[in-house]
Amino acid sequence: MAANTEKPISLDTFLIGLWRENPVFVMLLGMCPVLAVTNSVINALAMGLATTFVLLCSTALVALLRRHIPKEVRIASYIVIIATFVTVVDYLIHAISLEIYHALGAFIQLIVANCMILGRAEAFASRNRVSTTLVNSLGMGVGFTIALLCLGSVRELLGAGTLLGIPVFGESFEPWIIMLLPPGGFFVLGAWLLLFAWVKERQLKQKTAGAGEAGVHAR
Amino acid sequence: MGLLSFLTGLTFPRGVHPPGLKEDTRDKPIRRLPFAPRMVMPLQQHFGRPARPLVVKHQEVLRGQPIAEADGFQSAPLHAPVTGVVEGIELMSTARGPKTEAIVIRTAPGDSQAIHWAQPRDLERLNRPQLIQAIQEIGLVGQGGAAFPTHMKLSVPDGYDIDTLVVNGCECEPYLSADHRIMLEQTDAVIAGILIAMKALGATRAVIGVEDDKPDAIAALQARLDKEGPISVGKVRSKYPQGSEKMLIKALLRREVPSGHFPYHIGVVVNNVGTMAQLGTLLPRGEGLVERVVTVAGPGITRPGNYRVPIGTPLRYLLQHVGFTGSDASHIILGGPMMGNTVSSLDVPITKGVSGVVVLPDPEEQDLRIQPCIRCGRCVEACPVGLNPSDLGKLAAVRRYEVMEERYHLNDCFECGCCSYVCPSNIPLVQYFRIAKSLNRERIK
Amino acid sequence: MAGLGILLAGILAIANRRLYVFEDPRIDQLEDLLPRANCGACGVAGCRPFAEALLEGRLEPARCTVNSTDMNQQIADMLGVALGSHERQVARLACAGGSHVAATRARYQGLKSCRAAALVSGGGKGCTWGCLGLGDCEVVCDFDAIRLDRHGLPVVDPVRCTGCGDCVDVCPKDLFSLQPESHRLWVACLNQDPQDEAMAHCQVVCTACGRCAADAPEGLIRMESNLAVIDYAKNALASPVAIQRCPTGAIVWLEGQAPLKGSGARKVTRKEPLPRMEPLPRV
Amino acid sequence: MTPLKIELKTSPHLKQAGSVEQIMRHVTYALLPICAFSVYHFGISALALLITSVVTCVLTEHLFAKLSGKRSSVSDFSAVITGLLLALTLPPSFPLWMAALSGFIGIALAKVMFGGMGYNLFNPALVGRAFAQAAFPVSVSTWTVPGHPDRFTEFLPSTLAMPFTTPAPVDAWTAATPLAQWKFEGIHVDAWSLFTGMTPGSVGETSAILILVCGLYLIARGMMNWRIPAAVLGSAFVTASVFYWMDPTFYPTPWFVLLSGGLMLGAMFMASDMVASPITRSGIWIYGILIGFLAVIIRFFGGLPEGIMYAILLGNAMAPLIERVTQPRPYGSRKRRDAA
Amino acid sequence: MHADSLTYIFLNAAIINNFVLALFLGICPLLGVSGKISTAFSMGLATAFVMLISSVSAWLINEFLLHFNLEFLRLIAYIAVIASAVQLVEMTIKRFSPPLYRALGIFLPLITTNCAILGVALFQTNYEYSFSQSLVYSLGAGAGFIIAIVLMAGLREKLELADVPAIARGAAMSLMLAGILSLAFMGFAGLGGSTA
Amino acid sequence: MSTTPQTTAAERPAPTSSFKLVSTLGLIALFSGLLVVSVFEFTKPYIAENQRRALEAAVFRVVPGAVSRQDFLLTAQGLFPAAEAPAPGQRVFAAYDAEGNLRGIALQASARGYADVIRVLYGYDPSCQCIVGMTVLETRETPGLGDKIETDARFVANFERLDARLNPTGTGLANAIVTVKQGDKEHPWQIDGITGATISANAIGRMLNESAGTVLPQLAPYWALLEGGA
Ligand SMILES: Cc1cc2nc3c(=O)[nH]c(=O)nc-3n(C[C@H](O)[C@H](O)[C@H](O)COP(=O)(O)O)c2cc1C
Ligand SMILES: Cc1cc2nc3c(=O)[nH]c(=O)nc-3n(C[C@H](O)[C@H](O)[C@H](O)COP(=O)(O)O)c2cc1C
Ligand SMILES: Cc1cc2nc3c(=O)[nH]c(=O)nc-3n(C[C@H](O)[C@H](O)[C@H](O)COP(=O)(O)O)c2cc1C
Ligand SMILES: Cc1cc2nc3c(=O)[nH]c(=O)nc-3n(C[C@H](O)[C@H](O)[C@H](O)CO)c2cc1C
Ligand code: SF4
Ligand code: SF4
Ligand code: SF4
Ligand code: SF4
Ligand code: FES
Repeated sequence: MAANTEKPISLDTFLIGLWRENPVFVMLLGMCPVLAVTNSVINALAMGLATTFVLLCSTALVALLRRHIPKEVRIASYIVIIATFVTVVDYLIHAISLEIYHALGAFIQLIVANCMILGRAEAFASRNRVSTTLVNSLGMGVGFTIALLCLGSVRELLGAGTLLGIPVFGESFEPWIIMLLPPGGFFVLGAWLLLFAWVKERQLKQKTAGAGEAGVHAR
Repeated sequence: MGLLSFLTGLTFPRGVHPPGLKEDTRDKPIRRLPFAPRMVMPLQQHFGRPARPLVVKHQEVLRGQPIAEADGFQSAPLHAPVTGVVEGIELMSTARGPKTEAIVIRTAPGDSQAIHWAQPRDLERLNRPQLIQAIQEIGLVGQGGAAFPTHMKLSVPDGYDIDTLVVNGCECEPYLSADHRIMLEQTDAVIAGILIAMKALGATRAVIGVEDDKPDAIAALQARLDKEGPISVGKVRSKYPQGSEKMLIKALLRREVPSGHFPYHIGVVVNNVGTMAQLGTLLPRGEGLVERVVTVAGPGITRPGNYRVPIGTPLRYLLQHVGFTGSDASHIILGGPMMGNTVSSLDVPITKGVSGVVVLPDPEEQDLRIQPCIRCGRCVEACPVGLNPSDLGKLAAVRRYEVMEERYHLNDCFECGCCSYVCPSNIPLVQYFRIAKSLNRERIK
Repeated sequence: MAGLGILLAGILAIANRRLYVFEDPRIDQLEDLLPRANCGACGVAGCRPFAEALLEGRLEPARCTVNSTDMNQQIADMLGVALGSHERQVARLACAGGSHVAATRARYQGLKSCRAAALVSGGGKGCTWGCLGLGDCEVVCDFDAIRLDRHGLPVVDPVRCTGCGDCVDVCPKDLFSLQPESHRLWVACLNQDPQDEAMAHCQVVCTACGRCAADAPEGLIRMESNLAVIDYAKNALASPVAIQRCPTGAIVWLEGQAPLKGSGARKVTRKEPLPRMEPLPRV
Repeated sequence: MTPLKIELKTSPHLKQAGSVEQIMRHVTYALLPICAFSVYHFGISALALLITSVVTCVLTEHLFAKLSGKRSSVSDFSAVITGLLLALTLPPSFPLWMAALSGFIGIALAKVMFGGMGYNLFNPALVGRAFAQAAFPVSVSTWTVPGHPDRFTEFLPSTLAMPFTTPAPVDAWTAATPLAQWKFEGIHVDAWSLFTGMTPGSVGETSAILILVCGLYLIARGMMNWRIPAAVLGSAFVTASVFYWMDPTFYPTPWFVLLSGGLMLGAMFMASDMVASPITRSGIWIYGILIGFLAVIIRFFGGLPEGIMYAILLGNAMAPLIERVTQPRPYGSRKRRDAA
Repeated sequence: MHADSLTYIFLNAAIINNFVLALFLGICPLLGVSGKISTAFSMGLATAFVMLISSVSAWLINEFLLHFNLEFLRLIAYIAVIASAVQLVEMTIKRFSPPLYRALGIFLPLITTNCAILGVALFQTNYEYSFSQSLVYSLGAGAGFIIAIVLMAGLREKLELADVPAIARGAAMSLMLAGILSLAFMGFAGLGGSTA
Repeated sequence: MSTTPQTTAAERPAPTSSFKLVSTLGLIALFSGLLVVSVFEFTKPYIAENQRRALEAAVFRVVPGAVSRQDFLLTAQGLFPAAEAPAPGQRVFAAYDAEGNLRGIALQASARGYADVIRVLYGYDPSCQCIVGMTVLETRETPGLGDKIETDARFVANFERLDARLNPTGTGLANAIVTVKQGDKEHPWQIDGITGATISANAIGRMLNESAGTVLPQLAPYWALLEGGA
């Protein structure tokens, strides 16, 4: 079974995670870290990189071992593998910067619970070659990081008037503190989703307007 | 509760207070309407199966003569309202919409229109089944609106004992005053009818429920009744829909008819005072039901009043007779303004169940604009059944009809219209519920 | 350390073992090939049940009328069964009385819904049998197969129509029926009024004059309650001959874009609605 | 002989007087005296705030109606009410640009998002206010003295802050509200000043008597469900009494609780917004009692001196659940309790 | 109220710093399983239950790991043991109480790896809570989760009948709702500790 | 052709043997364990170093002039060097200058602020009997508002020389440390508050008052020990 589902590497393998199946904006996976750590760009970036690292390592390992892991224990194995790499990242960040470690708090360890990673392991890595998997995971990771940055930049910009800690609007800017607070996280993510929905609707309208009769179509 | 109802009068919870608007008609004695040149007798004027015609084209009929027989127990016979000639049995317009079969009779001009047909009986000697059969033979159906055959209502299924006959003299609909006049002018007939009905039911007591805006009717009835006797008068509050049988039972007896059941399940039968008056008049004489009292009122009518109208009179004739010009009115309603239906054609006949004809002017266009529900809660405060019309209306708007039935008790709604009446957003709630019910009924089928 | 690992592994292995449930993966694959319209036209409650029914061999792939034939063929190939055949059914409307040919007697004010209007004394159209033109069928059709034309008469797009029957259920005047596509001879009227009255309400009414019955092969058309009725059991005999002398064009031949009317049919040139009939209170 | 035009319509054919516009117009009328008093009280800054807030709310509503191609619902006055109430709950020195932003958020986020008029799950004015509170906590808790002699000639310095900039400090005008005085300094303001409203506070919350009278007007006209304010005020009073009884030296008197802060305004005009409250009768009582209780708990034990805004929002959030468990018992269904 | 008191720990996890609305744990189910009140409530109960189990197991594991100086295995051990414990419980329920299983069981596998569960375990370890504190903490977190998801479901059910603009339907709407809810919950900030 | 598609036995995977399951998982777990252990061992010194540096930076910040530190534990039985303490207790960081003279001690204090518990480290100089520095260790106060307790220079300046003298009997502070409204500071033991973040500022005052008021009297007998610590 596994053999014939393998996909060749293509640009799409990478791009799919960036946009069409963007884990945050489209699949709505791993929302907790997305909301919790994006009150500044630097945290968002750190979280994105950490997640990407775990994603890459664990899916690569899964892809490597895919033929040796019996079906029955595959989820359990994946979880153990993921947890291992999360622990590794946790210690690495701790060693690199105490500040970021404190800022991200428990959410580094909670990467374990990010369904995106398990989902990739299960849906992609277990059926594809290591190289393809790596490309796909990289796409997903980058997509995830970009999404985090989207949130982080808006929240930092409005919530503190800075970007990466550098003041952008000058001294007299009055920060919107709500952006750094929990409701701000929800609102900003909601606003991004609205924006995408709006863009999609516009595109759809143009498409249907151009294509004319579309024949039988279902809801 | 007891103290409260002592202070406020017997009634049910919630409901609304529309203006009475009965001043134009309630003091005018019942007058007779002339016979129209052509009478239309739909074979189905009652709840149940249509009657089967007994006459053929060109046949001459006498006033009061049976022209159609009941098709089984769940049906009622028809009697010729005039002496004349049968023009045919044709598809004719009715108030409901679809055309149905009707016997059309051309009135014989100049003929004396006395009742020429009767089958008098000694009521004392009849047992209960015979009594019921006699009632069926006179073609009596409920005069309160639903036109449910009276003999069916009075023959209670085995296993149920009726302790109380409730007689409905509330007449809570604005404009209408036919029952009011009947109680004043035909007090004896009403009481006679009640006694017959009690006998048919085996009931030991009867309560006549009358709204407190008709003190003269209450006085007239009480004057004829023995204080200790089995029949009493219950004064209930003027409130719409006090006249609905379920609400009246609640007000008078503090009992509730369980959802999906009928009053007889809790030992009660409800009849309209008009029905009782007809019973008391017709049954001893053995005559058929050929005419009824109809209130004709509304801003479009120059001679409003209560008329004794031969069944089958076309609306066009009736309106013309009461001086309707059509200049400032366009809603022609059979029944009262709260529950009645507008008709699309003046060709429809007055049938056995029509208690009033109300003609109203066109409302301003802006008053009809539908706005979103603002959840003011007035409908919830108004619904006598205790439903949530606001949610029901929203569900209907997104066509979730099953949910309405399963979770929101749609089928308990009896379309009294209180909710629509109070809604400031002009949401056509009752109409929504009718659509929902009709679609749900078909789905089950 | 490894001991701990093995211990956990053991627990997990057992646990996983217990959790294992088999579900045929082909159900998902089939569902992917289906349109997921969940319309029910195939006779089961939705696309997934249909997929299950396909797998069990209870239904043929062609029963899905929404899917393209290509896709159904793919399904058939995947399952290794024959595509099956199923004569396409489309919805047909038995009324031609748009606002330019059929009169209105009373104006209906209220929800824009045929259901609602029909409950108010029939809706106010002169012809009590005819289409009210408020478009419940248009709304209920999930496939955009029904559009009201500018006279308020529903027009079915036979390509889009999947024969789901929703319009049949919703129409309060029971004007829709599902007909095999091969039924080309069609009486677009249900009015049972006698000729004069019918003509007064609508210009395209079937007056039961009997000419179509006379011109058609014996027994194909008969007159019943002031209407022409086609016996589709004899559909093979049907041809456009029957429509030629119809004076109102109530009987049509359905082929190509617009329904074909006979040459004897009165031409309707009016575009705007008929004025409202205004019955005077005179007798 | 005039021709007859027959019209068809479903029953009922009679209609009680009153429309949505009419209700909303009367609410606006009822708010006007409060606005007038606030302008007298705080001067042109308050006036500017009221105007800004109303204009933003109405424009926002109109803009989105345009965008979505719906009929503009501006004419029904509901956005005006939202604007007025938002301004009435803000401090007089609140910068206009922040007020405009809050008004925009209130309408766009809490009303348009949910489908507009009649569908909002939360009180739009309060969502705007809560947004302001969380976004600009300093400006929203900076209070100014009432009745300042220069109030009709001079704007408060912060009022006219350039958009998106930090407002200038208003030290010369600042004062603490009665609630903050109690909470942070342990000072009890006397009930009479509270009753008449000669205290610092939000633009429209200071005069309890005026709010009471205006609310009673609406109740008398049948435009407002009296049960909500009654339940909120009653429950706040009872809760406060219990605490007062437990420790009269620490907790303020129940009268102080009723008359200070935004409780009266909230109970009368904001909790009573029927769109976001339960529709059933018992639900309304539960909702009101809950709001009153939460308001007092947040006041006494929370981080902030005032809790009515959050209490109402929480009440709004719970309204669907409350409504669900308090559906009226339909006639003839099995009885919950025997009719006595 | 003292910050270590059980009452405070409970209230803190349940409302003051609501697990979902203030700490962002368990957002996936909040967005995904809040369509209907009944489902949401079952999901909430099941989650609360799993939180309890995971809190207890985590406390035991932590003691064990600390004893052997194996704290670097904490995360792996937590997730593995919690997952297994939940599955064992699931099987037990399935076996002994089919009605309970039907009500809650179907959610159990879904929940095992959501962050709120792991969050309880990790946070209680970080706070160095005692056994009873951990227990109360997990109960509070569970209550907080139930409150959030049920409120959300109530609001969403009501919205089903609203005229929500097309582009706002779905996740965006849920997020905005969660945002407003979280705004409302800010009213509880500082509850129980800051009166002068 | 039959309309029922056959499901061949091959499509249904045969259950794998338990041994294989356990061994696979065991191997994976083993691998994980090894990986984690090595990373742990590898990062351990870095992390420890990081933490030490962070702590020292904090201690040296609150006790100006200090360059080295020594940890003590204040337990019910008295003050002991951290390594010899018989029971857990409050940590006291003694800070010394380059010459080894005690420059002061650093103590942790905490109290509930607006959002959650605020934890600070403050320095006490026995020579002036005053608090000479304060740094926030942990806070969840509102960014931009409550966090002024660490960012607002004017507020931080309060702790350059905050009077914390003991009363004559040595049982408590001579003057309770309190936070007053911004601009109302009159005495050296008062903290000038922050408008708009009253609650957070008050919390600092409360925690310092409580901590200094309880710990300093207990430390009285041990100053010699602390001084000799270096
Ligand atoms: C389907 C149906 C069956 C009924 N069966 C009985 C019956 O068995 N006994 C009875 O007393 N009334 C029966 N009724 C009559 C109702 O109780 C009621 O009197 C009648 O519908 C008119 O009531 P209304 O004008 O309040 O609608 C029946 C009514 C309906 C619609
Ligand atoms: C909303 C509503 C209002 C009614 N009002 C009256 C009324 O005022 N008077 C009346 O006799 N019947 C009224 N009825 C009909 C009664 O429920 C009941 O059917 C009738 O009294 C039975 O008597 P009958 O069978 O003799 O007509 C009303 C029904 C409904 C649903
Ligand atoms: C979103 C929000 C966050 C807040 N954060 C803090 C805070 O971190 N620290 C604080 O002391 N007060 C905080 N407050 C409380 C208010 O600013 C409070 O009114 C103020 O502390 C009272 O101080 P004042 O008397 O100087 O106005 C916050 C309020 C809100 C609405
Ligand atoms: C008694 C009453 C109170 C109201 N209170 C508010 C309110 O607090 N906030 C608000 O935005 N609208 C209020 N409205 C207006 C209206 O209900 C509101 O604009 C809707 O919430 C918009 O859908 C109120 C209306 C009435 C009748
Ligand atoms: S019409 Fe139905 S829902 Fe409306 S008030 Fe009457 S019974 Fe209630
Ligand atoms: S009366 Fe109308 S506006 Fe008021 S709650 Fe009912 S349906 Fe809504
Ligand atoms: S065909 Fe039926 S449903 Fe369609 S518009 Fe006409 S009446 Fe309405
Ligand atoms: S609703 Fe009618 S027209 Fe539309 S697809 Fe179904 S059968 Fe065809
Ligand atoms: S990421 Fe937290 S529950 Fe999914």
